[in-house]
Amino acid sequence: AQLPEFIKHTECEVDLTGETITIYHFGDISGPYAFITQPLLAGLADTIAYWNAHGGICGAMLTTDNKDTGGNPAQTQAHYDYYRALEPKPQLIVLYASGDAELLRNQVAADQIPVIISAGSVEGLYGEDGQTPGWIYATNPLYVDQLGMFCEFVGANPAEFPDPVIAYVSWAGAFGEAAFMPEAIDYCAEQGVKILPEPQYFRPTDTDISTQILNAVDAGANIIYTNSLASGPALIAKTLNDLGLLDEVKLSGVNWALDTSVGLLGRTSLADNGLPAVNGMYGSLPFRWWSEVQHPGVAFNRELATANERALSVQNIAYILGSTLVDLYHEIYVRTVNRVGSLSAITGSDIKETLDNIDYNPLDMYNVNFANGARRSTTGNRIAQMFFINATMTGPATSGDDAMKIPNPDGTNIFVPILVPRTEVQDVPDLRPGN
Amino acid sequence: MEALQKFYRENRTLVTWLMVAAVFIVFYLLTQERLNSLRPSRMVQTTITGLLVGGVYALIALGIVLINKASGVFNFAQGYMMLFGGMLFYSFFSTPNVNPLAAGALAFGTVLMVLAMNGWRELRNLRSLGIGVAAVVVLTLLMSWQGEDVRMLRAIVGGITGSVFVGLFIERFTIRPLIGQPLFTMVLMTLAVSEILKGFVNLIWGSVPISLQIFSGLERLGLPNTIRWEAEFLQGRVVVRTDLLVTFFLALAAFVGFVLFFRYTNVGLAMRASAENQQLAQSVGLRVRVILAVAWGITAILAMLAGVLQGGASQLDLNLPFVAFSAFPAVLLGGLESITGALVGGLIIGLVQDWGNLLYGNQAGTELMPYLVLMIVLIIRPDGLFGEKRIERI
Amino acid sequence: MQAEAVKAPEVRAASSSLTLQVNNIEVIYNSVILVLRGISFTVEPGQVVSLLGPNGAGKSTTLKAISGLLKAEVGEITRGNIMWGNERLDLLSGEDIVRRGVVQVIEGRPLFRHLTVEENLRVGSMTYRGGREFSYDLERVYAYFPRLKDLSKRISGYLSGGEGQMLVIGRALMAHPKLIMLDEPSLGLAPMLVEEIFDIVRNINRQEGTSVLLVEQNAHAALNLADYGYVMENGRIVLDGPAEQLRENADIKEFYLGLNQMGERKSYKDVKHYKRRKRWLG
Amino acid sequence: MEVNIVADREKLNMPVKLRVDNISLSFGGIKALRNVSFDINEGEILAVIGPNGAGKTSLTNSINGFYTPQEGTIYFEGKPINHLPPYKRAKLGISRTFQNIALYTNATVLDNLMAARHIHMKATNLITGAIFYGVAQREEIEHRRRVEEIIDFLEMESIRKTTVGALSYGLRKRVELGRALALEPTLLLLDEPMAGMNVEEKEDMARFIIDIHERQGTTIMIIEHDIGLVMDISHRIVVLDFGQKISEGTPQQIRHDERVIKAYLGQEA
Amino acid sequence: MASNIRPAGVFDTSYAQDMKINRTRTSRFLANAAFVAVLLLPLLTAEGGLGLSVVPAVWVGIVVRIAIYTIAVIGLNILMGYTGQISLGHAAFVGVGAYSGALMARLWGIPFWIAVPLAGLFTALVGLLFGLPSLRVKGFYLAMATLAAQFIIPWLMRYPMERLTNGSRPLEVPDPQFFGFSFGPQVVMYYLIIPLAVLMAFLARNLTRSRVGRALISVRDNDLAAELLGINVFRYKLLAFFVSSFYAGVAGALWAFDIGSLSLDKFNLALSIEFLAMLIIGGAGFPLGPLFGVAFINILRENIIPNVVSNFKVVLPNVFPFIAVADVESSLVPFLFGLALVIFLIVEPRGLAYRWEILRIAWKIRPYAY
Ligand SMILES: Nc1ncnc2c1ncn2[C@@H]1O[C@H](COP(=O)(O)OP(=O)(O)OP(=O)(O)O)[C@@H](O)[C@H]1O
Ligand SMILES: Nc1ncnc2c1ncn2[C@@H]1O[C@H](COP(=O)(O)OP(=O)(O)OP(=O)(O)O)[C@@H](O)[C@H]1O
Ligand SMILES: [Mg+2]
Ligand SMILES: [Mg+2]
Repeated sequence: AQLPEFIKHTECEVDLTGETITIYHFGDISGPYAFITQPLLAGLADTIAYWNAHGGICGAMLTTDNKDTGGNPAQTQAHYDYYRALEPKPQLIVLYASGDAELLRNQVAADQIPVIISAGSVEGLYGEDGQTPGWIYATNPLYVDQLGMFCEFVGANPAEFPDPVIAYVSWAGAFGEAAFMPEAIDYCAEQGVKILPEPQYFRPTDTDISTQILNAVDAGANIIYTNSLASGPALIAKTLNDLGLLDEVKLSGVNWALDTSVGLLGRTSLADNGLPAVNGMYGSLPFRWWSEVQHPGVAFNRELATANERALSVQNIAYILGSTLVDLYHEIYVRTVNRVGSLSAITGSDIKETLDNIDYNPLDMYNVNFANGARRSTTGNRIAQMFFINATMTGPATSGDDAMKIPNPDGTNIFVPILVPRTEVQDVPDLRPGN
Repeated sequence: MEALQKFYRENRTLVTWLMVAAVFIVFYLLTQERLNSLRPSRMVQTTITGLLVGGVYALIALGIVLINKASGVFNFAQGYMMLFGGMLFYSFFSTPNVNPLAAGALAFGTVLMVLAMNGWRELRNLRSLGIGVAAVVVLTLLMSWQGEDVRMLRAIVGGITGSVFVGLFIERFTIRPLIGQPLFTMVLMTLAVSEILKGFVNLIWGSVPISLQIFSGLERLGLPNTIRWEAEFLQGRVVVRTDLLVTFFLALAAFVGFVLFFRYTNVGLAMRASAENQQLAQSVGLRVRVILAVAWGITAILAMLAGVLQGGASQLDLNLPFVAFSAFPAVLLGGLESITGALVGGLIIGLVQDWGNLLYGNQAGTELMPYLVLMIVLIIRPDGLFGEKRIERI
Repeated sequence: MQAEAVKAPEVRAASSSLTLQVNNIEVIYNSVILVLRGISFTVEPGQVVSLLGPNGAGKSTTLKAISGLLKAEVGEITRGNIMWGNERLDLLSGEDIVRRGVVQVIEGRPLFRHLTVEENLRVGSMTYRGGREFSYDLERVYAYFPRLKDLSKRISGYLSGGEGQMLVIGRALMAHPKLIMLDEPSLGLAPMLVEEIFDIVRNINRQEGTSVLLVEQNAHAALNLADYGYVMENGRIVLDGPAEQLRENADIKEFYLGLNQMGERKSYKDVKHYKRRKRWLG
Repeated sequence: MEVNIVADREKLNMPVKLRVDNISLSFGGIKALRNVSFDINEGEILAVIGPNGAGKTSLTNSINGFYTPQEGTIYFEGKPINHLPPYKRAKLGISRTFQNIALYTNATVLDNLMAARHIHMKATNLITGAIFYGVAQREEIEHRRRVEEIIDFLEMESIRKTTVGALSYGLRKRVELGRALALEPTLLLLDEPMAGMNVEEKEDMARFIIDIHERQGTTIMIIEHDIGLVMDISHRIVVLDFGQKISEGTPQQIRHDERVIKAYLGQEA
Repeated sequence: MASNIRPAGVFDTSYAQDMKINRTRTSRFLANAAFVAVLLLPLLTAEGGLGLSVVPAVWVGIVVRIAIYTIAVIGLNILMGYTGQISLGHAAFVGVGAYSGALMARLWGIPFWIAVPLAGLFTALVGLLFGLPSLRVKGFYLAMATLAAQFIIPWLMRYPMERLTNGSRPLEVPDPQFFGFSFGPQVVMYYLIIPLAVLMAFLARNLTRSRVGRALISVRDNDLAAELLGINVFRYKLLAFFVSSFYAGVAGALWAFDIGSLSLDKFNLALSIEFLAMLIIGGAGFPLGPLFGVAFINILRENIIPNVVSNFKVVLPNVFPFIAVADVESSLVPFLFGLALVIFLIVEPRGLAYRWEILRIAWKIRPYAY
């Protein structure tokens, strides 16, 4: 069996038939990030099955070894201790949460285990001073850089955003607070965008956040930026809708915010035009997305998801991350094996060497380039908007009447979200401290 | 130090009130600026939202108080019972055709647990067996009633049946064996039960958030999503969410129901007696096990109600139980034994949270203020606002 | 107020025709401490039976074994059985035993401390099916213990020792027992009340036909009241007989009635140390 | 009545150990004590009797500092002690037993008694206690010896290591007495120490009390309902009724006091 | 309250004998053997100097963690087991210790061997503050007051003190240095932490069997009587909070230096609950309780449950089609953990240490049953 044409791997020079390569990964599967991590696992599982059916990595079969932290850092530590004590020691580990990366940063460096993480906070990747790269690499642009790029976009579109003032309304915690850094505030000010000095935080379990939203609005905000996902952006949109502020305040967020889950959870808070209140939300889109059907990588993912009967809620951003991760693994291992000569001889630092020189597009969905200097996260990003598809599936719906509505057993309608890029892929600014 | 201690002993009330006054003055000074710059609409809005959100806390608190009244145990599992009830409700709510076999099994389990409340020997009683069989049949029919229109009814029956089952199950197999053991063994037991419930819910319903659309029917009843109120003096708009309003009134209704229940039956008295001293209660002939079982059954229903309302107003996911951490201070604030206390405590915590967020930001309202207020109240009233006074007699 | 002065309630179902039979029971605490080593006795219907014995003899344990309270105290009946009529009490749970009409007044006056006096009484009456007569029963108890009436709205946790004792007895009466087991009813009561208590017990026994099993350190009063008596020591019954007979027994006279050889009360001041030796050796 | 006391004291030529001066105590509307005054002389055994709820325990509690009388003063060895917290009064040498047994249920008899040595074991503190060897151990052994003496005296050898929770009512009463003695008090307050005992055991207890009194010269205040016993062992008796002192005097005087007979003794006496 | 019932049957003939920690030769031998075994452990791993590979290296980490947890739980034992004050905020105090230790090293360059006890003292003071309500607040109300610590302290560290603590972001801890000698490698930390843990346990044991300990037990069993019999109850409650937080602080600081990076989320309620579980499973009020509990829960969590789960992973979704594979792992871990606790509490509510005592006595008085 052959992999599709568009996947261009380095040629194998060593035959690994009969061996196995394990993808070690652990993170919060059952806690607040479940909406993201569950599809991630699905994407991994589907793609691994596919890969193994198509020759594996140079003949080596892929397996996974994973654990759940439930969002509890004590568990993170316990699981890490388990992994680092394995024999042979893992050569590469995948993590999901910024908090976990920050916690383990020094330890993985001491144990010489490189880590790939989908999220990215400055501290996890570069330490407190923002200048010391560790052993952690991110497949997303840094959160603070994403905010910077959004400001660029806002500053460049004064007609759409007159007198822009951004309020940072987000979940509390490592992930939620990650983008709110002085560097971002300064950079945005340079772009002519003001960020309110007082961030507003809420918890994933909060029922009502009208106080936080009104605080932001009273302070003059006309844009809300959020570093939350799934229910987070949906709740902000609902609150804006309830308060009748949908027209005055625009909603935007991190790459996780532009996601199917938000569309699904936000389906019942309908604005006056009959569409969910999240309609029109801005955000980062560093990957190709499901609605770009012509793209071969997206098509590949679609086929995979369909073949495995994945629900609509699973066909989201994290599924894509899972599938591309497997492809990235393939490339990393082929390159390293080619250089080292055998699978058993590979160490963590060999993998690190490969990562330090890599420039590759996993499934052609985004670019991973750590060869260009000291940056340890991807840099390509687009600003996009979330809309809902119309009944004829030709484009965004303009109102509830022409939208495609799938009836749900609970009596509501599901609207199908689509993402519309507003910019071309471009590099995010580098807003690490000390730059 | 000695002199200080002596002074404190002699002027305890004075010192306490001075401290409280100091807290209030600091509070005022800290917030004066912010308060003055607020539009009246914000204050009204925050007060209303706070009260409404407090309704759910009150409901959770009510369940905890009930268990405590009946057994002297603080039920830390309340949050997870909420989650479980909510999920169960969701299953019946969003599945148009429930498998009659599953419904039958659930009904059977519940009826069995109810019959065996006081011991399995009751099953030998033919009369109660007959009633039991009839109950199983009726419940099964109700729960597997097909169709979209009876969704609500089906869900209510199913949710209650399932919750009662779980409540009685917990009581029977985890609480009852520990009768007479130290307090914190019981505390740990309820925490262990939480873990089991969490794992179980995760296993059956997965960990991806579920949106429970119970309030989507409001629109069809002609109720708007929000009620908006604009007036001159408000200098702005006040918005009331209908779903929260409904939640609030249901909580109130539950409260009134309880007050009446305890007023017109002896059960309340029996509960208090057996909570205080189970052994003694047994020795005067109270059926402590039945009392305990009834309390857990009712509490499970209350938890389900809270779970459904909270889940409906936000969403159902594994984080839902954390709402209970706002209800815990509410329970203690109101007083562990007091139903009124649960209501008042819930509302106060709701208010405090929202006002805290209004005045301070930085999560101060949600995380800090409830417990800070609790500490202050406990220093003045060690038994909460309406709690029974601890009897110190030697 | 004298008990006789109370208008006698009509004789109701409370009067019992059942016999309590304790057959050779053995009780072990914590599965290690053997406390009762084969105790047998009988309480005929309408009889007053008194159990005497030194501290730690196992009197309370015997009562707990009958009333089923033992189970809650990690105690266990390992041999023998307890019959109430034709039913085996040792197989029933504590609350069922109460519902059969066998009620124990526990020593140490345990109260529902957070409840008021009246609520305590109300709890006591809950198992009695004819519960509509609550206010009548309440009046009856108040008539026995007028002090309780004054205190009826007080939180019982604050009662004085003796007041608590009255309440405990009153609470047991509310359940209309067929067999009432009193564990040291006179404990902590003022002399006047001690007499009254025994009057009350006699009253209940005579007028309502309630059987009485009495554990009492005031042997004088106990033997005056009882029809039959048993003396326990170290988990065994060492002496038994009709009350009149026991009263005449020399040992009983010395150790339980505090009379000297002449039958006069001796002074506590004159107690000599030889007693210690005697006990040690004996 | 006042005159009587003074005369008595002069006769016995004993200083006042504890003076209760006009104390009143109420709980909300409930008056537990009303203007009660009396003295306990050094080295005497004073009995306090009265009907149930008369305020005897409340009186003990007030002397002990558990209750704070709203009015009046309590002098111990001539000094007012009203302002002292309970534990300091214990340090002065006031010790007691409780009517409703209040032992440390989950500790052994030995530990109960050792815990009462607390106020005398001054050398052991957080640090020496943690190091243990040396100072603390020496002290431990020394005080253990004293406790063993008490155990010996009260004939509790066989239950030394038994957890108090497993003892019968009567034995617990005895442990309570032991614990009170372990404080080495100069004033011992006994609240119904013989409730629930048969005559033989009461005799034992009476002997213990008399022994304590004779050997150590401890001043004792005893509350007891067994009037015969009270008459036998006490030097003087104070009678309370409804929170008021209705009589005071020698056993002989009390036995024939009309008011006492009416309120307390009944026709028996 | 927690029980300290010691089964009958221990007889001694002199005070000195009564006072020994290890009463018999066997138990002394066992204790010494265990200590030596623990000391030798790192040498037997692949990373040890001897080049042996008898023990998996992961055990070094596990034992260190057990030691650190044990120190923390000993603190909790003093507060709960001996003094009877329920605490649901112990993790917050461990957090205070960790952060204060780390900050001392970061800000002022205090060497870690001074920073650890100082952090303990500082935490003890903070604990004292939260112990103040214990004067009047009791039972569950006090449990809530300590739960308040679990919310208030992290909040304070997260927002108002963000400058110092980095708020929600991690805080790096400098490598422990001892006169210029780095303690980076885990093995070195091992030889530092283990003896320290033994010492701390020893001190706690002594404290609890001395005058202070008996005062604490009196407070637990009957605070009213204790006050009337010469024990300054408030002082001892505060003392219990003080000592307990001191232990928590030392544990936290050790943890900080051992791991090298701190995050606030770590010291959350879940950890407090875990401490509680460890104490009760081990046996509250028994000197050996903390060690038993910590070891048991660690082994349960890290060895037993993962093994069971990996077996179920394949089976469950096959049997029940509605169960997703991805959920099995995340759901079975709490489920089994909870189940184990429930079963344990029902079978032995007084904890392992209680069972241990009974076994010991049964062994000694064999062949008699009673
Ligand atoms: N829960 C228990 N666990 C262990 N032993 C017990 C328990 N309760 C009582 N005992 C023991 O059983 C024996 C008998 O106790 P019991 O209370 O029956 O005595 P009693 O005759 O009522 O004495 P008293 O007159 O002092 O009340 C005593 O030696 C006591 O130590
Ligand atoms: N803390 C309190 N709160 C309210 N009332 C109290 C309190 N303490 C005692 N009392 C009341 O004060 C009165 C006197 O009680 P006290 O215990 O002193 O009586 P006593 O003389 O010891 O009686 P007894 O012989 O029955 O033990 C009683 O009526 C009691 O109910
Ligand atoms: Mg007894
Ligand atoms: Mg009294």
